[in-house]
Amino acid sequence: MAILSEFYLLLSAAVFSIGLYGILTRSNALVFLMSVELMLNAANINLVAFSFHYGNVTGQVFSLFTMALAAAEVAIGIGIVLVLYRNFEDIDVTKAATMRW
Amino acid sequence: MAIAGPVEALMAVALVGAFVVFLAPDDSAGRIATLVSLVPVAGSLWMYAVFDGSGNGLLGGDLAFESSAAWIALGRYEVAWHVGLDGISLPLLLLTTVLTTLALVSSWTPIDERQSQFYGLVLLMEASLIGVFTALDFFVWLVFWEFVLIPMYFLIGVWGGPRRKYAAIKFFVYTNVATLVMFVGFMALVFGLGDSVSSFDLPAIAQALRTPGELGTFFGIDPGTLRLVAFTLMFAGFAVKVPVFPLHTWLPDAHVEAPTPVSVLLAGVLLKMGTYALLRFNFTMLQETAIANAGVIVAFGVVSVIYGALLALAQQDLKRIVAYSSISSMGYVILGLVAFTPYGFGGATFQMIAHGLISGLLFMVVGVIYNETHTRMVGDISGMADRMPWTVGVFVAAAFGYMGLPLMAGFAGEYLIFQGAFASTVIPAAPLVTGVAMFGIVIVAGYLLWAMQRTLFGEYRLATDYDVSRAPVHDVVPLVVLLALVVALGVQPRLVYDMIQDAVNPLLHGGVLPWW
Amino acid sequence: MTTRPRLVTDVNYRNGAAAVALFAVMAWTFVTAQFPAPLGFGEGSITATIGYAMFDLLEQVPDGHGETEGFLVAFLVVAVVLDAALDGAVMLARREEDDSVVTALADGGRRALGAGAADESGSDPGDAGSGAAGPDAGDAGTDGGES
Amino acid sequence: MAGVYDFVPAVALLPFLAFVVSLFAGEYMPKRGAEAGIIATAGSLALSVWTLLTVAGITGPATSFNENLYTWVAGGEGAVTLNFGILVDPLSALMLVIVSLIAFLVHVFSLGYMNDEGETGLPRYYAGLGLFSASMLAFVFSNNLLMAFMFFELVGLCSYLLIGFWFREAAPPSAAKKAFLVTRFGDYFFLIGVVGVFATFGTGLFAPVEGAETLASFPELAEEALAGSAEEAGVNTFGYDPGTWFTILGLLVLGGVVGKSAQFPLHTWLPDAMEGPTPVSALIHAATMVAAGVYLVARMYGFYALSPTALAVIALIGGFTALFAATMGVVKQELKQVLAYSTISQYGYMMLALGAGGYTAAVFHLTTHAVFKALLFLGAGSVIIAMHHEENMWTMGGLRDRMPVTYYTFLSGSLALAGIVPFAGFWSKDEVLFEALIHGLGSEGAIGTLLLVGYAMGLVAVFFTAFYTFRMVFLTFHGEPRTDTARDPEPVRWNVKGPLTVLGIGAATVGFINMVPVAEVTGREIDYLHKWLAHGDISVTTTEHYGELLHTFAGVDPAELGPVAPGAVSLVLALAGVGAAWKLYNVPDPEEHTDKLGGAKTVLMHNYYLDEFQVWLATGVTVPLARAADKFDQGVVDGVVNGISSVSLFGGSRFRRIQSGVVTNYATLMTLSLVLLLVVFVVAGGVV
Repeated sequence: MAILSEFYLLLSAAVFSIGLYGILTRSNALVFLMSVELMLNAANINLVAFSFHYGNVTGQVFSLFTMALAAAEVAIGIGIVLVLYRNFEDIDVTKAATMRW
Repeated sequence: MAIAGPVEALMAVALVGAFVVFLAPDDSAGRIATLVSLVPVAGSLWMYAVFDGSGNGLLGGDLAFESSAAWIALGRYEVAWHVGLDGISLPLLLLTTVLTTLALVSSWTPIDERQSQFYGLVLLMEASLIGVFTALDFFVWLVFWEFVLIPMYFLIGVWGGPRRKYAAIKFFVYTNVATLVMFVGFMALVFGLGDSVSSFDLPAIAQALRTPGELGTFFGIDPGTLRLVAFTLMFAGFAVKVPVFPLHTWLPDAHVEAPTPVSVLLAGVLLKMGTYALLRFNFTMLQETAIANAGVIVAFGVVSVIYGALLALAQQDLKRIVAYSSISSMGYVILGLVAFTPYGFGGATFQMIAHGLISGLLFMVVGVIYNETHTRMVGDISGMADRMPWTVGVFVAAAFGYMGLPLMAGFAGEYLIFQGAFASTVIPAAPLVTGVAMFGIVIVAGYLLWAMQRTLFGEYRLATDYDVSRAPVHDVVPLVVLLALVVALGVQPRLVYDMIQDAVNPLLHGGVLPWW
Repeated sequence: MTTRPRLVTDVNYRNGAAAVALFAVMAWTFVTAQFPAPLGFGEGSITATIGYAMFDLLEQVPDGHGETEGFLVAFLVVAVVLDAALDGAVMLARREEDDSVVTALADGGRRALGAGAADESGSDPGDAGSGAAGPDAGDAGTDGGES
Repeated sequence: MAGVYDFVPAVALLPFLAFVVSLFAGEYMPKRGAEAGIIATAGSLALSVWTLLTVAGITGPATSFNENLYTWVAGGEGAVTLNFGILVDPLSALMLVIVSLIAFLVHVFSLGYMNDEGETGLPRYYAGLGLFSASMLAFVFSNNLLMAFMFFELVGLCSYLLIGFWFREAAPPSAAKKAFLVTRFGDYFFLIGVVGVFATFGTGLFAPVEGAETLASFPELAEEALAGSAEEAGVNTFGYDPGTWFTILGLLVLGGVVGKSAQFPLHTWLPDAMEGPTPVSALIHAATMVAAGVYLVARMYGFYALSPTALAVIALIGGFTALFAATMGVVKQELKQVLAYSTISQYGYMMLALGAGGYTAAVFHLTTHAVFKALLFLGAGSVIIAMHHEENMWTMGGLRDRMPVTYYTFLSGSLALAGIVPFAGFWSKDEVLFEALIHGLGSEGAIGTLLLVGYAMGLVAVFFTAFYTFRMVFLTFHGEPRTDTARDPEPVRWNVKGPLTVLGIGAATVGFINMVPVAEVTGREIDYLHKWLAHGDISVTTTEHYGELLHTFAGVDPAELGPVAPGAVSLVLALAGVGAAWKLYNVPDPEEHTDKLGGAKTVLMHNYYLDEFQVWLATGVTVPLARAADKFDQGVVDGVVNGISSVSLFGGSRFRRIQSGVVTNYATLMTLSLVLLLVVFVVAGGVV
């Protein structure tokens, strides 16, 4: 007996909400990055779950792509965090309030 | 039917001229613009001379200088470039071209900065005004209708008085919202017509609306209610432009802040867009509704007449006086339109022309005095007749023209409206209502005579430190030309009245109405 | 300053409530939803199928091993993107000897160009950036009003 | 048919040409434009006399003319056509001669009054006179109500321009404004009347136009409608009973008459109008423009004769105005003011006559009054020249010996005004009163009584008229000079004396055209004016026809009574008035006896406070109303507009706070929105 899709969805919703919670409550850029990762992975869970649900492997392929893109995003993200720190001596996202200074 | 004709040529001249003037040096911009604008004047006079249209343009009459070209498709509606002239639009076209040229000449003195932009914008406005009075496709018409606002906004906002920004924004937003309201009303009608029409062609829509049973339901609204809703929305939208009480408050502000030549165009031509649209849309397409609600509509007209006149009586600023009295005069037009008699429609249309010329003249002459004295307040000036005899002479003539002195255009317009309204079978208690509205002629005499007594006569006195001398020739020439036109139209209204009458007569026939 | 982790004190719980609300709604939806039983993949290696799919070798996938389609182009595009991201990360992270790249991005080159003049006026060039940005940031923060 | 009638338009066009020439070229003419006016009015006079003679059948066979010459507006499709046309019948021919004669004399007199006094702005003055003459003459020969209204208004404009001629002073512009405004108020009703007449009858013709098809006149149509049914006559009475509706229309038109002819309660402008140059007062405010109102009633008498109510109103207004104005004339100190009130009073007599069915009497009085009142004003002008523009009679005295021509002509005019036999005014005023009396006695019902009331007021006014007239004569010319100026007055030239002499002779003799009592006594047919107006080609504008109408529709009939006894009564009253004035003022050093009137004098000097009342109407009622409207407009109407805009501005400033620039906040909003959206989906069952 396979696990029902509802529980996958529940898990994904939980992960997504945790990530979202992190973004909404914190102002640390690194925490932001990590939270975004959580949300991306919540999406991955869904992809995989529905792949299983419909018996279609495409979802799983896509989750792999997502991971790759998440990696790319993290790479750029960390780079930006570095620059941020260098210019503001801090990685608080609310401090960088102007686009040009 | 040609793809392009003289109408397009006039527009093109004004449009190209506008961009040429934009690039011209400031010193010569005024002259160049005036020269350019003489081409539309000559063109429209030529069109007047060879005019061969007959009947009402929207109701299957023969249009003159008609041209049409398929343009774009919006959904299942074809949008076509369609312009043409009938007996209603040709006089208004003439009014536009003539008044623009005169306003340009009268700008030579007061406009002393950014001339090339000023004159370019005026020409741009002329081009779009020509479009408003000639377009026969709703979409094309709407584009011009809206485009008029843009030059006007800048003309008030850049060259205006101290509160120019407030006035310009108020003008723009007010009239723009009005357009939105009107647009909703009209589109409801178009959609309500369903498959009967497949284009925004105004004649087609007008004739469909006048055919009983063509209008279907739209959005669950039955045809009768749909007519009423659309009529109300369009009336409200156009009433802002006219302007009709209580939607008039943008007008005094705009007039007071606008430089004089712009006021001339605003009062002379832009207000006529409102009444022109009312005639073309509400009173041509939805006659049934207009007749059923004549009592309400006429109340708006009569209240505008009396209320505007009373307000004019309370003003100190000469331009404000003329502005409020414009509200009063345009109220007569509403009265004439709703009468549904030959003289009612004819007189209302004639009054548009007459008021355009006379209010333009009065604004211009106030402007000439302002150029010399730099004040327009009644209390600041006294005895101007001493220093500027000819200008004051024109002022007196213009003021009497405004009061409806016989043998001047204003009397002809007002008299015909009264004649039409008095005999109306549509207006409830027509003789009484007309009588009440006519009291406006007493009040208008009151405030103009009062203002003249205070400013023109008596001992010479001026509160500002300026040397008052006789106005330069180029300031006086437009006044004289306008005065001559006013007198000519008063002595012989048939110069334009015959074609107007020919164009409005079909409004009283056929359609959903029985001919009475 | 950030040498060791500290307990955050400025956590915005009000915003967090939004996330909790979202979870509540989603959870309630999922719990109440009725799903048919999952179809599953049947027999065979899913990993192999994925591999074939990525390289457009779908004819090699045995029947009944889950449906899929070819992703070669996507795979290549993702590869390129990942590479570009790595390059970008490296570029952003690199500390230039003359600071020119980083400062050009960061302060519009003001620090590099105005170095000489700043010395004469005696102000600390290091403060120019943060000093100018600080009040702005503070304004923006108070404007926010939400936090 | 080339004849004099082809030239009738020129009667008005010549002065119009003079207007144009004076206005634009007057500056370069030796007399500053007077030449143009004099030549033009002389031409008009000649043409008018020719017309009169032709109408009399002396110089041509066609004794009347009525044609539309010019289409002003053609409505088509069942709408009425508005034409300009010319109507020449005995009445208009007579009036043309009167107007052009007075205009001509006034132009000549102006040479002395304006040019010789070195006034500036003369081209404007002569242009105004020319335009006035043109408008008035065109008004006289109008053949329909609309054209009449148009020139009626232009006459008002000229009056404004000429009263305000000395615009640099404070009073004349104010008086000009008042004159135009008050008459405009009357014209408002007139205009409604015009519109109403056109809407009712589809025509405004005074008399039928014969042509390919005869165009009926509106009095005829009204007559038909009253005799038969309104539908048959093609008359739309707007749901009223024809009689009632015609009365309403008649009274509306009467509004214009009351304004222009300065009848109570719209008479207040006329005394103020004396601020204008004296020749203007003579031309406009005595002899012609004010006559326009009365002339209009006479012109459409066939319409008024149908309505007993309208007739009674006319008679009562006339009788009351005659008495009312005469009492105010008694206390005035300025020469021209006395004359102004006498003008109002005399036009009251004409109205009384018209209301009482004495059409001929009214026209007769109109004629004689035009002559003697123009004379009196020009005489007053002569005195004013002599007195260096001092008008107060108490500074004059003893001018009799120093300016004999002025004195004797003025005396002739005064005797005529007072109604002393055999001067012109006696015959005409006597006939007015006689007609009022016999119709009052002869008519049944209320109208008879009302006419008798009018007669009584007119009779009392005779005494006052004679009194104030001779008070004026004695104060000005008799006694001892009271100031240095009066001792050594400035001499006047031929251009003043000439017109005075012509009019002085006229004032003594014009009455002979209609000596009814003499005709009655001697049995000789010398009542020429009666005969002149009784017959004519156009039968509907003859007194014979009016008599029938009055009898049939208004129930106004004359009683059998000889003219001699009533004439004697009014003559006795007039002589009593002269005697009283003689007693009080023909002394070397007269006193201000009016002081004895006490409070009554104050009331009379203030013209019964009617001016105050009208000023209060303007400044106490209308202006506050306008202010209130302005406040309402600025506060409420514009307030709503600005309120809407401030609501959106306020809303905008609130919503702007959401745009904090902090990504977290945006994310929160997005989240919340998503939650909301999901809830909505769930609640709506996933189907929207």
